[in-house]
Amino acid sequence: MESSSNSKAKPRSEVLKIMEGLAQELYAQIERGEEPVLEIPSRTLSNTVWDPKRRIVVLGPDKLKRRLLDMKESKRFMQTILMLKLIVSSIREGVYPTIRDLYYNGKHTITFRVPNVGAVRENTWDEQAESNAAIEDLEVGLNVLREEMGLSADVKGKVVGPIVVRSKGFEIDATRMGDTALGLPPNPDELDIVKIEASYVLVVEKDAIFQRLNREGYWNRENAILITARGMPDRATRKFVRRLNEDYKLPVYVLTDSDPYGYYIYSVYKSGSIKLSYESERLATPDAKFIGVTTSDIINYKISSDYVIAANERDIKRAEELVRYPWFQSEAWQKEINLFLKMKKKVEIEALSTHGLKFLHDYLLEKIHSGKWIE
Amino acid sequence: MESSSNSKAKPRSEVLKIMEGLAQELYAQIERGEEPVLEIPSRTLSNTVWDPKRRIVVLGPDKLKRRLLDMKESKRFMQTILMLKLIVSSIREGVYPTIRDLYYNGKHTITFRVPNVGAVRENTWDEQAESNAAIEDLEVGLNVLREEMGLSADVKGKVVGPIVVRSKGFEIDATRMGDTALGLPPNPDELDIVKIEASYVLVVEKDAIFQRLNREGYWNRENAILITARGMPDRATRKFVRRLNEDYKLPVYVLTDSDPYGYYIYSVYKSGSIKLSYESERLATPDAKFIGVTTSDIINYKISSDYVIAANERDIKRAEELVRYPWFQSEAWQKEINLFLKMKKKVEIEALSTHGLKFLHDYLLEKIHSGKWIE
Amino acid sequence: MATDVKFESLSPSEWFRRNKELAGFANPSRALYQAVRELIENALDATETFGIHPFIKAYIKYAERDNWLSIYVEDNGIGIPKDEIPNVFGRVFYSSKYKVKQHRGIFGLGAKMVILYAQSTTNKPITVISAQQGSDKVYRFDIMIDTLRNEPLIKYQEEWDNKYKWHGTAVHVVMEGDWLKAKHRVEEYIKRVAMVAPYAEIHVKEPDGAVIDIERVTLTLPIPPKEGLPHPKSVDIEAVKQLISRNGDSPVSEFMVENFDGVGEETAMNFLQSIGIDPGRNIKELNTDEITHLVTKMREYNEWRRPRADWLSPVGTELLEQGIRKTLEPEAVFATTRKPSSYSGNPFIVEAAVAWGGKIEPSDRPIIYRFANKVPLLYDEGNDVVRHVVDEVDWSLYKVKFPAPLVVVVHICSTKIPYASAGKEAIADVPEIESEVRLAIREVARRLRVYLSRKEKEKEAMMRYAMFTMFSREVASSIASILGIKEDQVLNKLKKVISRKIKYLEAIEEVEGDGEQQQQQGQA
Amino acid sequence: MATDVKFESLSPSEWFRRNKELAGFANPSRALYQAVRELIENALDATETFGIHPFIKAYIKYAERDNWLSIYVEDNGIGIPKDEIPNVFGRVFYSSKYKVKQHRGIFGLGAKMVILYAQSTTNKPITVISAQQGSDKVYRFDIMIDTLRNEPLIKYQEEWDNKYKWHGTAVHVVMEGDWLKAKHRVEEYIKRVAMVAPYAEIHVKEPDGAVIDIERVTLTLPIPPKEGLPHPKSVDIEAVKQLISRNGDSPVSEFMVENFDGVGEETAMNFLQSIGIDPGRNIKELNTDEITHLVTKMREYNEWRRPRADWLSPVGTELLEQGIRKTLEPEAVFATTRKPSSYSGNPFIVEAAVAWGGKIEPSDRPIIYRFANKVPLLYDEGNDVVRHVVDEVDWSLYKVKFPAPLVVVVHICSTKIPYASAGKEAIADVPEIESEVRLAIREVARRLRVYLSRKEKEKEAMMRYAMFTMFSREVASSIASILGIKEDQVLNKLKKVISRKIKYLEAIEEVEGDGEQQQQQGQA
Repeated sequence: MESSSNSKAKPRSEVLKIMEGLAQELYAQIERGEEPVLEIPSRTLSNTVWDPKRRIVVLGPDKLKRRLLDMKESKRFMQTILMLKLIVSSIREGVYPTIRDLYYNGKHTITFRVPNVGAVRENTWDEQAESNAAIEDLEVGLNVLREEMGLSADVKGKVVGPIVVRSKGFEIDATRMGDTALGLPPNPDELDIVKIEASYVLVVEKDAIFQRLNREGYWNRENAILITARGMPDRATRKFVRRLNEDYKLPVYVLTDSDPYGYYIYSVYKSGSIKLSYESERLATPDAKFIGVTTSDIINYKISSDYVIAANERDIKRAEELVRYPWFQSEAWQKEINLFLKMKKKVEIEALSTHGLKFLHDYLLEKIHSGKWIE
Repeated sequence: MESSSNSKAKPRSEVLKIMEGLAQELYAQIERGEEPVLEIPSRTLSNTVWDPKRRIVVLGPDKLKRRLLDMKESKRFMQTILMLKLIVSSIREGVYPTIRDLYYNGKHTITFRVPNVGAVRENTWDEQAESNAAIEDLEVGLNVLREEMGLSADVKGKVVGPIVVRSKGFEIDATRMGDTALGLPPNPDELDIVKIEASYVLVVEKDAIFQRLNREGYWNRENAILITARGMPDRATRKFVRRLNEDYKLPVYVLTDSDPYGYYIYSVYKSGSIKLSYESERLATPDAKFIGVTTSDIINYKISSDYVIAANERDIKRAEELVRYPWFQSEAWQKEINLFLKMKKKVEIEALSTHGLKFLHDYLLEKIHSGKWIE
Repeated sequence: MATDVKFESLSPSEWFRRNKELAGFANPSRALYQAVRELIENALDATETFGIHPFIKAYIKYAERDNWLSIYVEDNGIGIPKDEIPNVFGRVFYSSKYKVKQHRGIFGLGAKMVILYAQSTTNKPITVISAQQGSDKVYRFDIMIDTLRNEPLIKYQEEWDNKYKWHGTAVHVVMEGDWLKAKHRVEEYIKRVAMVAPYAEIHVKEPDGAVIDIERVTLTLPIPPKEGLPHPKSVDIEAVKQLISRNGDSPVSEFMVENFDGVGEETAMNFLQSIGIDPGRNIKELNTDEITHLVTKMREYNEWRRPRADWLSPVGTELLEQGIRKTLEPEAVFATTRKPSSYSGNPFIVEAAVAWGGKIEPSDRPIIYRFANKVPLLYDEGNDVVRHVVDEVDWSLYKVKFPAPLVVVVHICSTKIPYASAGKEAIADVPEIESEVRLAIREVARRLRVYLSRKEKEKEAMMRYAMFTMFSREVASSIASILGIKEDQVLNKLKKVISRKIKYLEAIEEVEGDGEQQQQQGQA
Repeated sequence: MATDVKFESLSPSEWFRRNKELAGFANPSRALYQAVRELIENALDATETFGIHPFIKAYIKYAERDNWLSIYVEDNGIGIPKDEIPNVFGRVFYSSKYKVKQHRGIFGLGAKMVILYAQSTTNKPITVISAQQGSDKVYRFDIMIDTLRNEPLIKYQEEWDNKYKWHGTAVHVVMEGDWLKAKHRVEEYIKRVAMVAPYAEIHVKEPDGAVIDIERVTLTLPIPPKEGLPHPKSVDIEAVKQLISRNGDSPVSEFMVENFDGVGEETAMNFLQSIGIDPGRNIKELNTDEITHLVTKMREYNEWRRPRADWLSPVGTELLEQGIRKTLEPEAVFATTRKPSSYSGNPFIVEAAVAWGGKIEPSDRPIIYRFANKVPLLYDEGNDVVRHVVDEVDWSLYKVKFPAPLVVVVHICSTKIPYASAGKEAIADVPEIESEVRLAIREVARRLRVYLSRKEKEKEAMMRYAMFTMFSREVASSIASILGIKEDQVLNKLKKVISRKIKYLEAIEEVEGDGEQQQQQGQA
């Protein structure tokens, strides 16, 4: 299962060839009378490495050998190859299944009669987590993203602001959307960016805040691209933000609630998650800056204790994880997270409204233009 | 608190006058030495009436009198008037707060010293549920929707297909979006529909299925408008679907998973919920048709028991509620829900992929063009 | 070819020496606790039962060997006649308490077990000093038990002039024991004894220097129990046969009236006729089968008068409240003493109290203090009828929401306490007792509810005034802001409306409150 | 002015008649159960202890009144000498069992309580028929107890020729009882007795017509216990004084060797020198303080030999397994009899067994059967040392995942069972016993683990073959589909690879399995 290190988007026809190649390789092993073995970069925590230059976590050099004839790995091997077949078929048929489609498409029961035990029945997979893991194995093992394989997924990302894109031959101008917004496609690498004249990108955690800022003319005044993914970003939105930053060098600012979940959302835009580090190389925006709301804002902006929420167990636990992330080792972030762990208090973006309903704008301008972001 | 029965959208200036009128009326009561009383249509279940002609639930004639000087109602009265003030201010300042903004904007602690007891402290509201209830009181009491008041909210709705709209002077052609989609605005009544040439509207529960159908060219072949709101629809999406049906007489077809939650999503598009019946008049699409997936599809389309999920307690409970809803009294729906209650089985849209990844298209065409929908 | 088996007979004291654990002397810590307890209960029985305010000293010290303890308990009771002292302490199954009458101890075994345990572990005699009321002399005996013969061995004897007119009994014993393990039990026991005996003064010195001083809170004493007769429902054939052989030379009817409680002449006649025995026959003439018949029917017959409670001595509502107030320091306490009742011919009385707030710590369910014949029951609560009843009660009906600072105290006194086990720590689920316990707890719980309701109502009225004013300010401010007028302009007008409304509401509640009170009396 | 208090003395039988509940005769249902139990235990003690295979008949019937029951228990034991029959049944604290030796009953109280309860409730004598082995005559006595004197009253007496050479004892009694409530207890008791006595034949007829027939499974009998001497760590001063007064006319060292277990001449000399008593002095000459000193030191001294276990009679591993197999019908059973151990000078032996599967229903924790001196303990399990130990065990170490069909049986035999309460239903947490129970349970649990492991491994090997084949088919089908070739073409080649691999894996396991077994032996 050799993989190229090329990180540019691959057309579906190329992807097909790579996948067929894997099947050929396995067949060759079997013909030689060898036990079929898949070699896949290990996705364990111990093989997840912080690359300080690129400021993302990447998979280390460890590879695991998955054997068909090992009780612990046999089923997983079968699942990976079954998924290989399903995706090959979907490319050949020109359809764009979701990962849930593939789960159902591949799920069936296989049986075998064993003497003294009776019929043994086993599902190819029971939970979608298993078929998803098979997809991840293929992504990592073949170095092909699921978007490149043409899989469909929920896309939450919406964009407005000074950018013009082309999709399937149509140009869409995101300055000319009025109160509506441009909904991102599942594979934003396929978008051609026709024109882009923005000063920066503002990523907003909350859809309703995105709507407010759009209606209140924020991006127009600031010449900024406004993006939201309603909470935890999906892969397409992350890919798109990364592209704006990497290809067009636009600064990216992230606005979330002040709580470990908000920090984590920022963290996902910035570097991905440790668990899914294999995605980071393609999806992360290491340059992304955090403009708030921070824990120290509670003090600096005199947010009354009435609007502050006590952190719960899960918040604390998450913050204790965050503070150890390699990309949160900057002095500023260490200070913020430790302050949170000390105060154990959270606050929402909307709490800024305690200073009036227009205060949000003042806050954003101060944070962005006076360099009060952290990263 | 008199309300007009006009259901057309009101401009924000007119809304302001209505709201100021309420304050004047209360002040007049106080000047006469009377106890201030708000008269609001009762939103209790017993005052929720099925209107068989319009096929929606509406509020009945019952009104409740909320008194400032009644221990059970005093706080609620105060909250309603506080919210009145907050919204009046936002209109006057030209901002578009979210309901969460209003919650924070109005939340503060009021105190009073009582002899022998000490200082009594009380928050204007503790939970957002309380400030939301105040907004609902105003909507019902003044017959003004929150969208008309200019409140911002999460909007999940996305559209593609043969429709051209104008917002703030910009025309957006939803046939020219490629793989992207048109994200709906918080108040879709403010959209001008410039051109609309669709044969029907297909509402899809799941975003990923929406993406598939878009990429696989469904709406183009079918000349249909494709809409999703990612699960339970928000108010803006419902309002927009209703408008397409009411003003342009487009048939609306809804595709969800086969489970009581899916049926309930359909039900919300069609008639709203009993609890929020005051919205129905503005948001419901009584003509909406359900094309599946139905429980009898499990049998008719031979979906193997491997892909069928056992219903849980909550599903059963929800189905037992649905079967009593006035808008589910048609023979077809009674048959479906009772079949569900008998079989206790659910199935997802994606389970159709067991018949191949292209089968979804065949399924939709058969349902829509052979009249196999139910309503 | 018969197998050789030897038989032997044991005296009661030898038998109990070998089976100490059956009387609670299982190990050094348990034995120490049990010894202190037996001696203090004897002291209380010797005082309050005879109208004397108990004044008890209990000194526990370490003795000459590591695990030896010296226990000294002195009371100001009626004392023991000189000639009886050796037998009372040195003969198992010798007692003044084998009567139909409420005692703390009843087995006639406690003091003897203390001696048996002491002499088996330290080989030392017990020292008893006693003087009866008005006695010119004070007597001292050092006693051991000859276990083979179940007889006292007098090791030393002395008497002296009773210069200070002292009366009472003092006992000194040295025995093996484990103070560290027994300390908590002993202290908890003393604390609970004080709860139901607020008229007692108890001074305890512990080996580690700690001192417990229970002061007298009241001079009122409960009325001492009288000695009574057995009730016909409570006897067995053997007991009746013994009565016949002792008092049996009279017509059956007369025999019944004289020897049993609850039997009048008419009842006796009716009963005897109904079972076919001639009332005029001499009781002596009845043959075995006839006696069997008589007794079997006596136990089944339901027309006897209820057993009298004269031989019971409840603590009394007032003393119970005082005792609880002193030991728990609650905010409020409500106690009740129920009317006498009976089961299987044994009279009993249930007393109950609830204590609320104050120094009581809130807990997730009611804390229970149980007493039987004024003896605290410390262990095996889960098996006790009181715990079962308390757990069944729906406390929310009485305005109690847990965690709550609630203590429930239940005292059951009877000529025969039906223990659930020989451990004497839990009372069995006898339906008659269960029912009385339930009624008693409900009664005091209802009074607790009235108390809590009143507190709540007063607070409510204050809160209403506060709320109206607070919310009116907020409303005035909002209206003023919308209309662009001054807040005071709105508020002042609103305040007038408020004060009219409040007066109106108070008038209404006056009327409603009366209604509620009547309803509660109806339930009680 | 002395208050008038009357004192009286009670005989032991009168005292127990008044305090029946202390001996387990608290109410009609409990008394019935207790009576059956006492009589069956006497029957077992009269047979197996003397090398006779028990053959016991127990007939329970309704008698002339509603709540009267007749109980008849007959054994084929050694019988009772004619002259002793009245005392054995009619005198409290008269027994052949006051010895250092394992018995079921030990208090010498059971049979007498049955009579006392019967005569108190039905006024009928007990009938005893007995013949010793080889006796020419069979004797019958109808006995009641004179409770005032603690003496037997012989109501009727008869003898006849022993034509059939019968030997044994039969007892018939009529007493008040509640069969409906006692039925379940009695049946459970019989079932459990059978579990530890598979050599016994027991026939029970119940009043409602039900019959329990326990057949003999084996002719093997456990070795009967011998009669022994007390161990120096287990005595108290009183007991030593009694020994001295009986056997005391010899040098102290000789006295010790002859009267105590575990004391050799050398040990006695060393001990006495270490505590400063001249071994050559006559024991009679020791004064009180010296005796106290002697006994106190005897109990503290740690160099005595362990107490002998000759006077114990465990069931034995084989009999225990047979008994369990018969009563529970499990899939597998593993039992062990531990070596003798001792606590406070009392020898004891722990036996344990685990039974698995078969007719045992799965439950959320192990089902426990407890025995003390072959007597089943039915109640108060939560207080028992066995329950505590079983709950502490991490059963997952032994491959048991709950719910599981697991029964744990523990039998503790000793000359003195340390009961946690006078109810005699739970064994106290004595550290020495706890440790032995833990070791015994671990030992049988380990054997269970080996058994379960083997079963598991066999299943695993089959499963592995199945999985490899199934998954290979799926893989072959997928590869064939992608490459556009025939599935069989891929599969046939794969199958060869599989069979090579499986042979290889089995070879490896052979080696690993040996290693595991060695490790387990190391732990045992």
